[in-house]
Amino acid sequence: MKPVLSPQAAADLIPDGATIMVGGFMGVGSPNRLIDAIATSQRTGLTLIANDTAMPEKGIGKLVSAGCIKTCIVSHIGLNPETQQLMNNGTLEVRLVPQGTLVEQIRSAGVGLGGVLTKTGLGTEVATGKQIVCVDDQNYLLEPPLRADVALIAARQADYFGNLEYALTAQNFNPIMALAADTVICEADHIVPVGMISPDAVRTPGVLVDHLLKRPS
Amino acid sequence: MKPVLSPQAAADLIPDGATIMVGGFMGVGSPNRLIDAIATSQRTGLTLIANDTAMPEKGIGKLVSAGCIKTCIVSHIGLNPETQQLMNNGTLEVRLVPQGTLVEQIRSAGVGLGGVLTKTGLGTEVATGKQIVCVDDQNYLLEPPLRADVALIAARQADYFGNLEYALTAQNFNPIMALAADTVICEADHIVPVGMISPDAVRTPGVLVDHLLKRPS
Amino acid sequence: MDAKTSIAQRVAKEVRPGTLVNLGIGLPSLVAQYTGENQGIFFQAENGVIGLGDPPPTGMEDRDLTDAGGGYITAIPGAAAIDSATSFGLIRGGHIDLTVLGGLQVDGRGLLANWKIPGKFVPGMGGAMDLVTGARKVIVAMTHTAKGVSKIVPQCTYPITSSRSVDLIVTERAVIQPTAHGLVLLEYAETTSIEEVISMTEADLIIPSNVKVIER
Amino acid sequence: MDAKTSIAQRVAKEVRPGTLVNLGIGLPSLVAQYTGENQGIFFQAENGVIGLGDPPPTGMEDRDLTDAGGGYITAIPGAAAIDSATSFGLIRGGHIDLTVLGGLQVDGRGLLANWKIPGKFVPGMGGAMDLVTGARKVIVAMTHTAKGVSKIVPQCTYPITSSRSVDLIVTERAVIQPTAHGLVLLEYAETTSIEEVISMTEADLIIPSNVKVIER
Repeated sequence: MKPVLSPQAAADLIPDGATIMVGGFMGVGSPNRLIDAIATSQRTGLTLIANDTAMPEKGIGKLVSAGCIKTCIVSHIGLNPETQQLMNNGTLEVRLVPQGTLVEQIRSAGVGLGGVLTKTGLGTEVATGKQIVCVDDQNYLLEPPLRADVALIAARQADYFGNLEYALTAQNFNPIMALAADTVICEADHIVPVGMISPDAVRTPGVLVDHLLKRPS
Repeated sequence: MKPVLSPQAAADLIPDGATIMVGGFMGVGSPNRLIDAIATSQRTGLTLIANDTAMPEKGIGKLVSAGCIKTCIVSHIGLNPETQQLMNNGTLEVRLVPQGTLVEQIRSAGVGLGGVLTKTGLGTEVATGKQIVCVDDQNYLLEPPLRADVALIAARQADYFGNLEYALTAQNFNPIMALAADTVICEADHIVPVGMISPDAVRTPGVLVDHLLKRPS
Repeated sequence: MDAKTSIAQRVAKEVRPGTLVNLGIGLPSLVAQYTGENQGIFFQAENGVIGLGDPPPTGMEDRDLTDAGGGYITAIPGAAAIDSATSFGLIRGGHIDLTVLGGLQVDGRGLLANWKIPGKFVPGMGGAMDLVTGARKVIVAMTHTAKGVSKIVPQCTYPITSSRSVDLIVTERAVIQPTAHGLVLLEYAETTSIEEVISMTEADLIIPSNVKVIER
Repeated sequence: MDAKTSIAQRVAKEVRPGTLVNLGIGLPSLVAQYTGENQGIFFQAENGVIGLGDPPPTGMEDRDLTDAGGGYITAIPGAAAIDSATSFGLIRGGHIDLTVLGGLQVDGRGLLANWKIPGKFVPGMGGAMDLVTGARKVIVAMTHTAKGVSKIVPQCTYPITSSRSVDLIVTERAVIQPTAHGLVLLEYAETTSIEEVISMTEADLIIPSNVKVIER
């Protein structure tokens, strides 16, 4: 059985300056109550690893709006003018990574690999200063693993052991991030007793999940 | 809709000397009717990529018994004395690969990566003659991608578009092999009309599957 | 007909039956409306679904079923939901038959720039770098000019998206194919002329003898 | 009590509540019988299940639910079925708290050999190389000798499984901990003596003052 935390207690697990991963894609499939608690707690100096910064005041965008983020490692900020603005005035460091590379960097950390060998980014600005590795006469860009202190993920349904099921496009980065953080906190829409999720339906094994978020009363 | 083939018609897609991947783990989750058809067709000179060679006259073991295999790239042959014997008398070349490396080599080919950076095998016989890559001051063994001409996989249930569901430990290498071959043939226990499998239950998207095996009449 | 519609209609003719297609957000996403039904075409949204359907009826939107732009979608029978690692595995692994993307610039070598205008607007590459590098065929669907300035240039001044050349450029005025010898004009719109296309294109164009009028 | 049972009983005491444990095929798989129930221990079979249960009742075996040795198993409530990439992702990624493996030899540096006897028998490494390299804690469970010859040797003569040293060696006669200074004898069986353990062990042993009798 995994501890079931209040949003505030979960936010308290994240110190200022921590590196966090947050699931979601343009606000879909993000752990919104966890995000609200972190924003309300006024955390500062966080490094954010996520697909995008969503929109202002939506999903991960709230962490940007609340000034929690010092550095973000993301693939897209085009729908969040606030992120653009903070980047331009030097308040927020933005490291842009191709989306497929980003998710594999997270996976490689989570599954104990030394990084990603990809053709994506070769010959572009993204390759600047990076190691090139030749395999079978083909060049690949080497991108290192990416880990976090805490991963904040969202799921459609959990059991109390932490086994997770996702729904449709709310899946996105969530199952991959569950592999790659020291502490994994999951906010699920539903929590059911252990045994209620078929072993074949589990997308994230409960052994990866440290804490569940308490459901709203 | 994907073509539904007889076992013989499926076997005919595999020329002598081809490289094949076959799903299964010690005989569990292997496409047994496809294997029978290949063995009966007396294919020769095949390169086999699989987790193991199962047991004599069981699953993949039948391909060894029938003399179809020239080279096998596997992680384990301990339960098949025939494989041992053919290896010892020089009839069968056996390349042993750590299981986690093998599945990642297949995945890396399937998802367009340049290979696998792993600590597994470092400092052992497995590392002989291979490239070492240093990432963040850690050494990793570089293992290249592994592709096949044809992947022969098994599933619990398919729809006629080729979307696949697996069951319990019959899953093993099957979904990974579906990514990494020019032609993918799936033998499913059940084939249901398109739309009968929930999008969230699909483990192998149908776009990866080229042919389904006709059900026994 | 507006420029976007005419571009989308022409691109739709490039979509082959039984293929897996990724459409970028914005203009490219319109292409799906003009491909015939029942051709076994599966559209991928890189945020995690294979088999996009029509937009949902009002009031029947699902917050957990969206496209890569965050817009509500539906899915067709036979659709599959996948995570981002699988989604980009399909993209990088050569499993996508065709991608249609927007562009800021395409140059004489067929190189695309579509993720950054230095000092002005930096949306980020999202999935574009993986798509251009990994898809079997890449079509750029964009207006021929931006504020009167040609988007087809001798050499990109914005950072490129991939070192892989795109396969086709479709604008409201022309269909252009990048080749080893340069950009070849294949077709021009009936509302314009070859001469006008040449004058509105900053990059050099090769004009073969059999240039056709665009059929939509 | 036979050697295998006594080894399995002693190893079981190393299994902590609430952990994820991988047991190798053969002798190590017996360990599960001696860990207490309701301790939240999850056993992984690397062929694709987390949460192994008791053997199935006769006639209720499922051909699609087996352990890594191909034997029929059941699964407990809360079990998860995973593919081989995920399974070894957990193993290599440090998510397995403990693995218990058999051994052909362990040497004075704590290096294990368990996949190949050159020229004689070559079973292959299966998942062993990943497990020894990736699990947080590695215990070797094996008989002290094979045909009267010590399996604990100064330096492995068979090919090693990993360059990572194992954390503990449990035999029917002794519990031995590899350290930077050498192999330390922690415990010996009540049916034997420290002197006998030393004489049956080809590698040098460090004998601290507080060596204990094995509790089972």
